[in-house]
Amino acid sequence: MDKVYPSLDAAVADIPDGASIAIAGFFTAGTPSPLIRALAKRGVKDLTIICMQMGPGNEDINQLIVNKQVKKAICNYPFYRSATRGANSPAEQAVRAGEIEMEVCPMGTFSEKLRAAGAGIAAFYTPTGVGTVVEEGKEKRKFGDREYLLELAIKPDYAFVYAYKADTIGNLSCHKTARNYNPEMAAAGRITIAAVENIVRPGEIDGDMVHIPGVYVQRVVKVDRPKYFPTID
Amino acid sequence: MDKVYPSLDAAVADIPDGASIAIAGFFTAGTPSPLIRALAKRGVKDLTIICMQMGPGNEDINQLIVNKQVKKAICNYPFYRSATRGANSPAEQAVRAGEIEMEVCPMGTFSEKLRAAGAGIAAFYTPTGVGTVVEEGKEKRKFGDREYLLELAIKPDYAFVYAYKADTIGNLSCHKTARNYNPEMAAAGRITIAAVENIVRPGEIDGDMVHIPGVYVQRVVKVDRPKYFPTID
Amino acid sequence: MNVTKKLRGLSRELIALRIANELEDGTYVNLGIGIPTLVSDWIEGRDIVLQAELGMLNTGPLASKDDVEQDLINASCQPVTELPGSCYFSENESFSMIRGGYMDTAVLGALQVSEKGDLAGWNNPGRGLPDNIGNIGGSMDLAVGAKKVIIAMMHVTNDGEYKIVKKCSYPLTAEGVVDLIVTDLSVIEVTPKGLLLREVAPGLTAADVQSVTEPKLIVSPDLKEIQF
Amino acid sequence: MNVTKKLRGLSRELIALRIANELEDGTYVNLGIGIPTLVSDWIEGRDIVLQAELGMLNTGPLASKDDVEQDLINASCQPVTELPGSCYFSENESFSMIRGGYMDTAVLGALQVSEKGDLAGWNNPGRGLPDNIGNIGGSMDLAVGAKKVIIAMMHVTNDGEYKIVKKCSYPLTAEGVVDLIVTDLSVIEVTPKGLLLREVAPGLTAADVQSVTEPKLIVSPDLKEIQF
Repeated sequence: MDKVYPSLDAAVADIPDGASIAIAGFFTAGTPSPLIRALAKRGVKDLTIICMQMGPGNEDINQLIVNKQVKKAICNYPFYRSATRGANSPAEQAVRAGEIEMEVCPMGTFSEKLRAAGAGIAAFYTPTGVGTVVEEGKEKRKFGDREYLLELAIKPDYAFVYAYKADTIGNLSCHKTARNYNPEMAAAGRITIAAVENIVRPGEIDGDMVHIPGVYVQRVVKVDRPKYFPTID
Repeated sequence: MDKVYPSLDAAVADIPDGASIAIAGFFTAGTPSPLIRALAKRGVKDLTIICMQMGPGNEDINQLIVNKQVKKAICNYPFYRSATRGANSPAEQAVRAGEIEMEVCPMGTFSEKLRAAGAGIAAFYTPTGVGTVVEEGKEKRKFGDREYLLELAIKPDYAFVYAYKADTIGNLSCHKTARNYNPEMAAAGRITIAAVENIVRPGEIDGDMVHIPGVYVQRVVKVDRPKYFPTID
Repeated sequence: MNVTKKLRGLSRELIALRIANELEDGTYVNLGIGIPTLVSDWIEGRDIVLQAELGMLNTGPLASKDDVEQDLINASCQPVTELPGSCYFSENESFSMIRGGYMDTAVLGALQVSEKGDLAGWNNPGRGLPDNIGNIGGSMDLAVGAKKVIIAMMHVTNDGEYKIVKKCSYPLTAEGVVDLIVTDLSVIEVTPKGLLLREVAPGLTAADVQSVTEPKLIVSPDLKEIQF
Repeated sequence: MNVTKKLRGLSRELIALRIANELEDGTYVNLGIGIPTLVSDWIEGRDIVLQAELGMLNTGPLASKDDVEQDLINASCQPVTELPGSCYFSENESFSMIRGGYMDTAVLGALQVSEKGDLAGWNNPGRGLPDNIGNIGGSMDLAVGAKKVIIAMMHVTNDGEYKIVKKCSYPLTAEGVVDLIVTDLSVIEVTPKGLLLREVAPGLTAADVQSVTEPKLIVSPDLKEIQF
């Protein structure tokens, strides 16, 4: 069950036009940028991308936007915090121009929708968003004395994840805050592709240190991780 | 934020009559038996216990049953597999005699109901149990072309968990299959009490090896772990 | 509906072997309690990953007495060993995997299987527990979650009653989930048109198997003896 | 509703200090972006655990340039340090904690707060994005999940408009969630009867604060100057 792919290009070679792709990473932490670049190089179109944001540490997303590869984005904190920086970003410009459809979720709801898909849960009731624009078009229901919204699972065709270390059968171990969206997106993707800094043999990661069990990961590719200097967005 | 309690008795001293208590452990793995014994010693009554089973590795539960401390049990695999051993167990006898109320959930639904409570999710739709006795009295709903049941969160007053190692601020690290129900039950309990084999200072557990973040754990107590020899139930 | 005829078929071990041969390399498999557990004896060294419900992937062979660790068991409470690449997670994560469709195959025992692939396995009314009470365990989640469900069981009960039935009389585990039934007497595939008899135990005929099976079997044009 | 009067009040740093004094030892706290982040400068050495939304507890002080790790940041994308007892988990687990009620206090910024404790903070229509589009981030989950919500903000906008209003005109983050508002000019508690003015910045009167606050304030009989 060797899941190692020889190159980034090979790892993304079958992604078709119209695919939905969850992309992990929280600003500079745990972002599988090399996979995004490989996707930009392939030039497939009409993509739906599901990612936290399209700003700091995730600037590679903008190449997809500039290439007009993206039809829709589902995010929770899509833009730069700074209105000025945002106004200069291709992603925000494309949304303003109506060139890409944008859906925004609360941050907790966003990952819970992905977690639900990976866990075979069709939908769940969360208190987040009641009384806000988030509730538009959604069922609202009382449990006990509190109101909740019904939120549906999101099942992406692919997930791009990042890990500090992988073994050849896809077990992944993450480093500090780079874990973030990676475990739940790995479980959600029908095909999950992991960009990793180190590949070791099975048995070389302590079984209690595996943050993403190999069953969720279909492809592993070694990358030289791009270095970011984190700075407030 | 020192959460270490000096004794098992002190750790369970405030549990009142009528409390609901989630008890982790999967057969011999990761069962907080010493806390169950302390509870039996206290003699509080009308308890609702939420645990996988009342058989191998969890025989201490039977002391609660014999003491008539249990009003209700919520389990997923309550009895010995062997009908003969079951017929001799106080738990099964009490259920047969109608002395304790018993609710049985599918194993995945069971922990998902606890996970939901800890995660602030009121309810969720699972495909498990459709077309079986489990669906009785529950909402059934179609998402896509598949039917799902609405299952509600279970929020216990207390959770008893077990860990191989704890630091004094409640971060817990588990060992192999002893993790099982511990993380989700720790999050679900209003008050979570951890019986642990080793207590170390903060910083002495690698932050990537913490399986149960300290925020979920209110009390930590060191125990000499009872030894079990696992054997098919 | 007591079935009078007694037929000689495969041992439990050979049922397990036939199922092992059905499993594909490169797949993830969960083995239930009973005959299914025996499948693990036949796949050592193959590229098949076993999952244990309590939270382990790459579950290894049973531990010998010296290696027993109480924190390293399978879902049947048997001490097991690690393999290279074994990893651990919570029971909740384990069932996320199961419901989420990550088990290629679940091998389960059964009390009854219907011609529509309904499975009844968790509750034997003969045990005399109160209604709706019994050991559901992971069976319902596995039955609905696994991509393929293979049933491992004896063809009839100890009392000679049908286990492959028109309609299950015992409480269901799940509706319409069974793909393949492997018994001591036969290999039967559940198809939209009904039960397809594909293989019979050495020395038996289709008529023999039909005689201990309540619903009408479709006999495969390629009917053959079970081979290993 | 342009508010003409300009009042001199606390700096952003002193707003943060006043909030730090409000936090109790032995509690878990999440600090939002903006003024709330500054609270961390005032609690070093205290028994308060900070949570970072991306998946960290016991978040330490900001890292100096030499210590920067791109995999060790806070939810504002600032490099941070570890403390003894720091631990990591997924973003999903982080929000399980938040929605599950494990944050004793969330300190958040705001664009508007209503007299009923409604909070509007995620979407400034002035930015000119399409309707319902903006950076929700973790604000909605924190607002409904935290046991106590403290707002840290300037009392009026840069243009001198009310931020404490009868009814929010900006898109809501959550309804009726705010417990305490700390501004450059005042400390105001949201009570079932309305907004209770508890403290005023040095040199100001209750009337001064009322003049820049749209809803009618209830003046505490114990009204005092903000103290540190």
